[in-house]
Parts: sequence; C-alpha cells; structure tokens
Amino acid sequence: MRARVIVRLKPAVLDPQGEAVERALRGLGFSGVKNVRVGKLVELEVAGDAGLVKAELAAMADKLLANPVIEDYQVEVAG
Amino acid sequence: MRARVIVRLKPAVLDPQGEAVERALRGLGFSGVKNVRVGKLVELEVAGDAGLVKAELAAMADKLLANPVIEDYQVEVAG
Amino acid sequence: MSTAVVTFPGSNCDRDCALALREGLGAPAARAWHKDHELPPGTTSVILPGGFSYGDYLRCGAMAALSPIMAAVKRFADAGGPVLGICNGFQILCEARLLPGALLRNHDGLFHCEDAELEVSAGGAGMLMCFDRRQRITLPIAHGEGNYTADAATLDRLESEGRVAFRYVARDAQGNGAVNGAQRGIAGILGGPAGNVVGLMPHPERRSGAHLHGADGLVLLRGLVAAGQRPGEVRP
Amino acid sequence: MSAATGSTLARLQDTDLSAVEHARDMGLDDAEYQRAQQVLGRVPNKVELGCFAAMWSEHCSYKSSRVHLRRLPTTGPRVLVGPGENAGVVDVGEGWAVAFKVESHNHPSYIEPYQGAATGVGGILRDVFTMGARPIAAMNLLRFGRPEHPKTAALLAGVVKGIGGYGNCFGVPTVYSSTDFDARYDGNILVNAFALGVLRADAIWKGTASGVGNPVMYVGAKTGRDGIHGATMASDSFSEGEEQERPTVQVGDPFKEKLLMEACMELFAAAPEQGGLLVGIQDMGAAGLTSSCFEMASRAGSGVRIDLDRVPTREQSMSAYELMLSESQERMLLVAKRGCEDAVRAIFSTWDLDCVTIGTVTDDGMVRLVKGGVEVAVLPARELADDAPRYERPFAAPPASPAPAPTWSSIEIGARAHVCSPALAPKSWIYRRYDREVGAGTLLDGSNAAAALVRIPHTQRAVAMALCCVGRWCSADPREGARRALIEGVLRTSCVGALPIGATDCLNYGNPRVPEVMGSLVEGIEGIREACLALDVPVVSGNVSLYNSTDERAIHPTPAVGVVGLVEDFAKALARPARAGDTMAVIGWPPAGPTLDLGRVRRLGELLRAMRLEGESLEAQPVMEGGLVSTLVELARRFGGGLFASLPSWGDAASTLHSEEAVAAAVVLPPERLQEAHQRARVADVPFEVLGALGGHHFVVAAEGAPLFEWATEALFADLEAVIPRIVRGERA
Ligand SMILES: Nc1ncnc2c1ncn2[C@@H]1O[C@H](COP(=O)(O)OP(=O)(O)O)[C@@H](O)[C@H]1O
Ligand SMILES: [Mg+2]
Repeated sequence: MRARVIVRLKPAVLDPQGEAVERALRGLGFSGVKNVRVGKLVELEVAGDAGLVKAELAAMADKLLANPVIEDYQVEVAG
Repeated sequence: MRARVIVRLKPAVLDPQGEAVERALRGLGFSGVKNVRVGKLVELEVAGDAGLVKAELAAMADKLLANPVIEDYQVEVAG
Repeated sequence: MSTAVVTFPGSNCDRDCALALREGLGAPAARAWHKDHELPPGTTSVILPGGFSYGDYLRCGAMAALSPIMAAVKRFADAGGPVLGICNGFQILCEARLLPGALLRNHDGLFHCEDAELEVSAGGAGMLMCFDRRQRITLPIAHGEGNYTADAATLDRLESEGRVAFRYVARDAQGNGAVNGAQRGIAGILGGPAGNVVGLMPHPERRSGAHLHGADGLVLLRGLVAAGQRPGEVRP
Repeated sequence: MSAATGSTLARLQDTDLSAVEHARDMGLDDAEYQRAQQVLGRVPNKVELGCFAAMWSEHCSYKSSRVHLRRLPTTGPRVLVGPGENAGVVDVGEGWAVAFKVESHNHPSYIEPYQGAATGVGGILRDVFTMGARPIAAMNLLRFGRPEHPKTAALLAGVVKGIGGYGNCFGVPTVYSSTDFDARYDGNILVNAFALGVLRADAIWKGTASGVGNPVMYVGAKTGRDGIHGATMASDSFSEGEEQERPTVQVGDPFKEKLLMEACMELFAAAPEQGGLLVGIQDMGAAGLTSSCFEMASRAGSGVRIDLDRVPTREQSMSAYELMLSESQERMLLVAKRGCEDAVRAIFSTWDLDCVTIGTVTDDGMVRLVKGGVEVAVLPARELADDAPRYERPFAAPPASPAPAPTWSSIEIGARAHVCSPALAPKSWIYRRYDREVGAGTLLDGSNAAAALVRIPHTQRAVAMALCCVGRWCSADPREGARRALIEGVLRTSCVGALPIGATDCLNYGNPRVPEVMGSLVEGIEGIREACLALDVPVVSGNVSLYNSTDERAIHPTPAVGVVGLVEDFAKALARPARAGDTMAVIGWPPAGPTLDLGRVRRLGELLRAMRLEGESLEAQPVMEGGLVSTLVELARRFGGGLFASLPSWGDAASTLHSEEAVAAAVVLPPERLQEAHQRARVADVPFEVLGALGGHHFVVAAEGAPLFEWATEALFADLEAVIPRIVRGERA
C-alpha cells in the first residue's frame, strides 16, 4: 500500500529554508508570496491493511522520521 | 490562498536519502517497508484566484523550486 | 587582466581562491559581488568558489544561479571566456545550465572531507593545458552533494566529446565514484562553446603550496589564468 | 525606583499565582526572590521577575562556581582580555591577537542532536566574532553514553552532523575533535564547542553600552518564541499570545550567521578616520535580549531604554516577557555612535540583514523596557548583572572511584582490545564530516596530528590547539584529572612546535547542591589552577555547565580544557612526512605514581617544542590516555605502515604498554638527526630511549629482545577504522 508521511517544522519553529525560498521567490518577481514553509515528504510502500498501516506509519514518524521537539507530522494512506 | 508545491526526484534518479531512510526503518523492525522516496513539500500563501495561482506556482517551480534535470513537481491549491 | 572571484553571500572559499591566485601564482584577483550586473573591468577569467552560496537551501546553487552576476558570467562564458566552478561553484554552473547534469546528495548521505585521487581525463588543452592526459593528482573534497548525475545520453555525449575533465580513481562496482556515488566516477566536466567552462567538486585552492600538503591545485589555477590571457582570445 | 515609574508598571496581582510562586516557577528560590524585592524596593512584576530569574540563573550568574572560578590564574603578558567578556583575547605578535572560548550545549543536544549541536557551534562563533575576530578554527569535545546504549547511535550521528552542518556552511574549519563513550554519560551527553578567531590587537570590541543618547540597535534574525524557559513555562500562565507548545530547542541558520559575521567585520572596520561607527556589541546568547541589555549597560555603568515594539519578530503578538527571554539564534545587540545609524544600517542591508534602532543609552543605571508606550519593567542594570547571589555551596571530598583495571587473558589480546576500544580508536569517520580545510589555513588537524595547527592569515605565524579531558581520570581523582586535561593540551600543542599561551575551560559537572559534586568541581578548578601556574598558561575564558545528572547519577567530572599555542614561523613547525627507516624514540620519564610531576611536564614540553622546530621530531604524540601502546599505534596509523618497537625499560611489559602515569612522549626522528636529538635531551636532562624504527607491514612490539606480539598493519588499521562506524550503525561491539 502506497503511503506518505509529511513532516513539517512546528509553526513556532524557525524555518530558515522557507525564509530563504520566500526571499528568492520575491526576488524573482513573485511578490504575492507569503509564509513559505518547506517540509519533507516521505513516500513509501507498506504491507498490511489501512488501519494497521496508519498506526505503523505513526510509529515510524515517532521513532525516526520526525523529532517531536521541533516537528509535527501527518500520515496519509492512498486509496 | 494556501498552496503547495510537491517536488520529487524523478523515478529514474536514485534517491540516496530515501534509501537511507528505508534502511533505518528496516533496522527499527519495520520490515514491510519498500520503495521509500523522500521529496520536498513547499507550502506557501499566494494572492490571486485559483486558476491564475496554479499557473504562477508552475512558474515558480520551473524557475526555482524544481530542477527539471532531476526533479518533477506537482502543484496543489487548497480549497 | 585579472581573475574575478565571485562572492555570493554564503561563499566561503572566495578568499581562499584569491589567496591561492595571489600567493601561489602571483596573479591578480578581483572580487565580483553577486548583486553586480557586470564582471569587474579587465576580467580575463572567472572563478565561482566553494561555499554555501545562499545557504544551499532548497538545492545547492539553485538560488545563486538566478543572481544578477550569473547573467554576466553566462555572457562571458558564451563568448569563450574561461570559467572555473569549484564545489558549490560547480553546482551553480549546473543549476545555471552552463554545464549539463546535476549534483545529488552523496550516496551515503554524508558530508565527506578527505583527499581524493583524481585522473585528469581531458588534459592538455584549454584550462587543463598544464596537465597531461591521464595524469593522476590528489585534491581534497569537502561536500555533501557531489554525486554527479545526468541521463545516460548526456553521460555518453560527455564521454564521446572528451568533456569529462576529472574522474575519481576510486570507483565502486558499478564504476561510480566510491566516495559519493558520482556516475561514471565523474568529479569534473567541461562545457561552454570551447570547453572553456570547467566545474569540479574537489578544491584546487586547498592544494596551492607546500604548506598546504601539495600544489596539484595550482596547476589548474595556472591553466585558468593562462587560458584567459591567450592573445586573440580576450573577452568582451 | 521612583513611585512614579512604579505606578505605571503592570502589577502581578492580575494573575492567580503569588509572586513567590511565580518566582519559584521561574527558578528563583525564596531567598533569591526576597533579594530581588529588596533590590527593587517593591514587588517585581512578571517581566521583571523573568529578568531576575534569567540574570540570576546558574547559567548567566555562575552563582555556584563564581567564588571558586576566581582562583584561576587569568593574567599574563600576552593576555589582552581575560574572563568576563564574550571571549578571551591573547596577543600573538606582529599586531595580531586571537580570541577564543569554549562553551557547552549539552542538554539541547540530547533533546535534538542536530539542532542542539549546530546552535552550540553558532553560539560560540558569535562569542568570538563579537570581539572583532574573524573565526579561523573550531574544535569540539563530545561525550556519549556507552556505545550499546539504544540512544547513542542516533545521538552521535546527529551531533556530528549538526556540528558539520553549521561549521561547514558558516565556513570555519573544524580542526580538532575529542570523542569518548562511557555509561556515565548515558542520559547526559556532552557537546562542548570551541572557536578561535583572529583580530588586530588594537581593535578589540567589547560589550559595553556607553555614551548617553547613543542608539541601541538590534541586528540579525527576527525574534521568535524559541527556548523561552521550556520547562518552567509548561503551565504557561504568562503567555499573552495563543496557547501553543513552545519549542525548547532553537533551529540554527548558519547562512544567516555567516552574513552576520561578514557584516560585523565590515562594521568593525568602517569609518576609521572618524574612529569607527560602533561603541559596543554583544551577541544575544543565553537569556537573549535580557542578558545583552543588562550586561552591556552594567559594564558601562549606564542604563538603556528599550522600545520592545521595535524588536523585529517573526511571530504575532509576542509579550514583553517573551521578547526579553527568547533565545532565537543569530542575533546581536549593538550600540552605535549617535548619528551613525544610517551608515550602520547600510552595512547590514548589503548583507540583507535586519538592523533596527530599538533604544537609547541613558545615564540612570536602569534598564527600562517600554511596550505599547508604557514602561513595563524598570530594573537596575548593575544589580541584575553583577550582584547575583553567590553561593558557597557546601562541598565534601568526592569519593575516589578509580576504574577497575581490565583483566585480559594475554598481553597481546589485551593490547589489541585496548587500542580498538571506542575511546582510543581513531575518529576518522567523525573528522570526515567536518570541513577541516576551509580558509586554506589548516596546516595540521587533529585527525592526523597531536594538535591542530592553523595559520594566522597573511603571516608566517600559526596557532596550535587541542581540547582535552579524560572523565574517567576525573572520577578517580578530580584534581589530578583536571590537571591532566591542561597537561595533555600543553603536551599536544608542544608536539607540533607551539608554545602554549592561553587556555579556556568548560567545566561540566553534575548537580552542585550535592556536596560531593561540588567538591569535585572545587577540586577540578584547583587542578587547573595548579597546572596553569606551573606551566605558565593563563585561563582567558570559559564556561560552566552544571546539573549534568539524571536521578542523582552524575556524569564523570569533565573539565574540558582547550589549550592554544603559538608558532612564530610555521615553516619550521611543518615536518616532512614520516617514512620507512625513520627512528622512533620515547622521551620523558617512566610511570611514577598517579600524580604527574608538573616540573617534568614543563621540561618535556620544552624539549618537544625544540625538537620540532629544529627539524628533529617529524611526529610526536604524548603518552597519556591508553598508555604507550596506544601512542605507538597512533604513530603507525599516521605513518600508514608498520613499525618495530622494543619497549623501554619501564617495568613489566603489560604496565609499560598500558600505564597512564608516565610523563613522556613518543617521537619519530630522521635517523641522521638522532644524535643531535639525543644530545638535546641529555642537555635538557630528560630521559631519551630509542624504541625502534618505522617500516614494513607489521606492528611489532618486543620486550627485552623477544617479540611480544606482531600485528599485520592492514588488519589492524581496518579494525581501528571500523570501530566508530559500527557505533554509528548501532551495532554491538
Ligand atoms: N570556567 C571558566 N573559566 C574561565 N572563565 C569563565 C569560566 N566560566 C565562565 N567564564 C567567563 O565568564 C563570562 C561569562 O560566561 P558565559 O555566561 O558563558 O558567557 P555567554 O554570555 O557568552 O554565555 C565569560 O567571560 C567567560 O569567559
Ligand atoms: Mg556571549
């Protein structure tokens, strides 16, 4: 089953990459751009049924993919 | 308007980060995991109506957010 | 007549390059600022130095490739002017499409700072005039994203046109660079209308004197300076 | 403290906690709270309490260690700035000076290894460039739990990546690293970061806010709600903004810090004809805006008035409390000369940085904070910055706990296991993660030499450095362990030809309220003092990190000492590479009891230095942690081949190989210089014994004419290099 884990910096945490991208986009003339944040998208295949898979993905995120001190995550299972 | 650009390595391009994550997940006992790929998620706010915004996002991706030599992208506009 | 060393805000080898030119070769160096629209007057060759041009956020060199000075560098290169991109400079040249391909994260995901033995695959001409073909040299690398990649057709073309400049001697079973996974062991390539644009991951300026563990790097810098001074090839 | 200002101040009564409880929540005990009230002559409000708590915290005030720190020797003919400023400064001749300091970032690195270590590097770099010095070298000392502890692999990988991530991008070479693993650091890892920069001896900047009417300017990154007393703020009765979880760890932006450094360098050099644009400058480190305001005003005997509404923020509706206590990274506070604001702003805007005037220097000795047009806090600068309570905490003799000597079935097996232990194995895997050569001035680095050696740009001079401490020794004897940390630094820098000229120390200990822990801290300081006095090395800066303990189980006492040495002509200190046929000798004294003789250390250092500068010593390595066998293996590794060594007549083979009680070093000499070297040692009255020679593909150790063991170097080196990667992969040894 195809699944994804989205990992984002918590809203209060500084995102230097997002800031840099925002400045660059503005510099290119995209002046309406605001609040750029850059996150990580981990896409993977997992075996098992949807319910179980979600729990497993959350476990992966807790253990490895995200650090709860500065990041939030969200899991999605395709179809 | 809240929007996102997802940037992924092209399928033919090797993803060392994805491989490392896969190895680490397996090491933690998540043995059913396969084909891990790590992409980038750029979330931002843009002014304008949905149609225009999509075109603008594509322009941003073409110019800066993705490198067509190695990456594909996909734009999404919320609601 | 001088070598322009471009300073992007996050460049951190710009001074080192200028020092190597001045101390190692007695050659003049001028500074070009990323916001400039023109290269300094009298520029006969250009170095894009190593570092983290704009923090290397998003992709190494992506934002630098869009900076005002790069338009001037592109004009200079298109007119046949010698341009050398080192490490981050190589990444910028690829992002600016002055050279083909891209530099991915190293295959093991790690930053590597160590000596690399290289084979000069395209010695004897242009900027590489002071090298013999197949000469072996040692230069240090220091990068997290030096894994050169391009599609097979591009790689074939680079090889058939003799545009692979440097290869890592140490390869893995697939023939890729053992240290970073670079395809076909490519450490540096040539481009531009006359092979006048060179990009490489290793740092020649860090081997520019006996006190710096060797002077192999000076051979390349000398070639760069000389290529810019060839009569009849003076740039706009 | 007039009644008028007092009356405009927000009152505490509008919350449901009493002031004392607030104070406790923030970490002030009841006596400290009483003292705060006395200082003000009234009940402090919450913003003011926050300032008291921050300024009087252990971290900012050194209240437990201050009385003892005073015992450290801090002066000398070369010392230009001693402890008290952002970094110490030492004269290195020809008008140049170096600024350096070491600082801990232990706890944040445990919680978020990458960002914790990265911001540790960022913080110490700021301390150094604030003095006007361009950073040219960084070092670190890392202590992790035992290799098989489930967290060790990720902590090691994350910390190393964070140090490299920050330093490499900033563009400072990381030239020396000391890493060890021990169960005592299981829940309390140590991440100590050192930085050194170079400046003109007559252009040192300090954190002072003088000159009434001068503008106080804020430069660098915007302020967010980073690191606002994570633990004590959990109940969060102080937030005026929305309720949300606060990050207790900051995210660093090395790119921004690079810009900040370049802009500061331009600022320092600007407008020399009118005496410059700047009055004083200080980084915003621990306790952010609070410590920089109070310390800068206090040093100048002035006051400041700050308009908090002008502080650039990256989050909405931040309260005065949050603005004052945020620990967002990559920020500085500076005082410019009146009328120079535009010129200052122009410099920062070249580097795309925020630069805003947020206040002015006043003459009433008060820090006045204004928000929404009203004063929200009025506090005396000096009392908060310098009159923090000082504690003479009770201390007791720490119990000596020498580690049990391991027992091995044979000398050979013992020696092999020993040199392949995580503490002694080479740290190449770690070194490769650090850019060690950016700056084109790294002449030697710790991956391949006893100490790092870095050129002072534009000169023939170079500075040597090493950062040392063996925690196990400090548990066995806190004073001797601390002496040895300095001794090791002195001997290492001497090995590369340098004269030690200054030191910096990071005192990592457990809970100071435990008398035995306090006792080991006091002993540690005494040990550093003894060694500094005997070896003529002043301490010019440092840091204290306490409470490194979990459930009353403290770390090994770990006083990390960074020693900096000077070489006047680096060409003389650089030797040709060692090659087959070169001679090996041991110089110095055999083991003579656990307390190393400082007079001998001094003479050995002098001899090592002379031998190096005269071209006799090609390689040298002190015999310290791990004993002679580990020193020999290290020499073989640097040479990249085999050697034959016949053990000196120190005693039985096992103790000669392993003893850590010798004052000695092993050196590699060109055979044609052997006579001269031997004579030099004789004149210096230092024992000199030829051990053997380099060459071949085997590491051969013999005693009394008979071989003890013989190892193929290829396998030996492979075993050695495999140790750290195995730990990184989380594999059991
Ligand atoms: N163990 C020590 N030895 C010498 N000097 C010290 C020691 N600990 C702290 N200092 C000095 O006390 C001052 C305050 O240190 P610190 O609070 O770490 O500075 P910062 O505000 O940069 O964090 C500095 O000048 C520092 O050098
Ligand atoms: Mg400071």
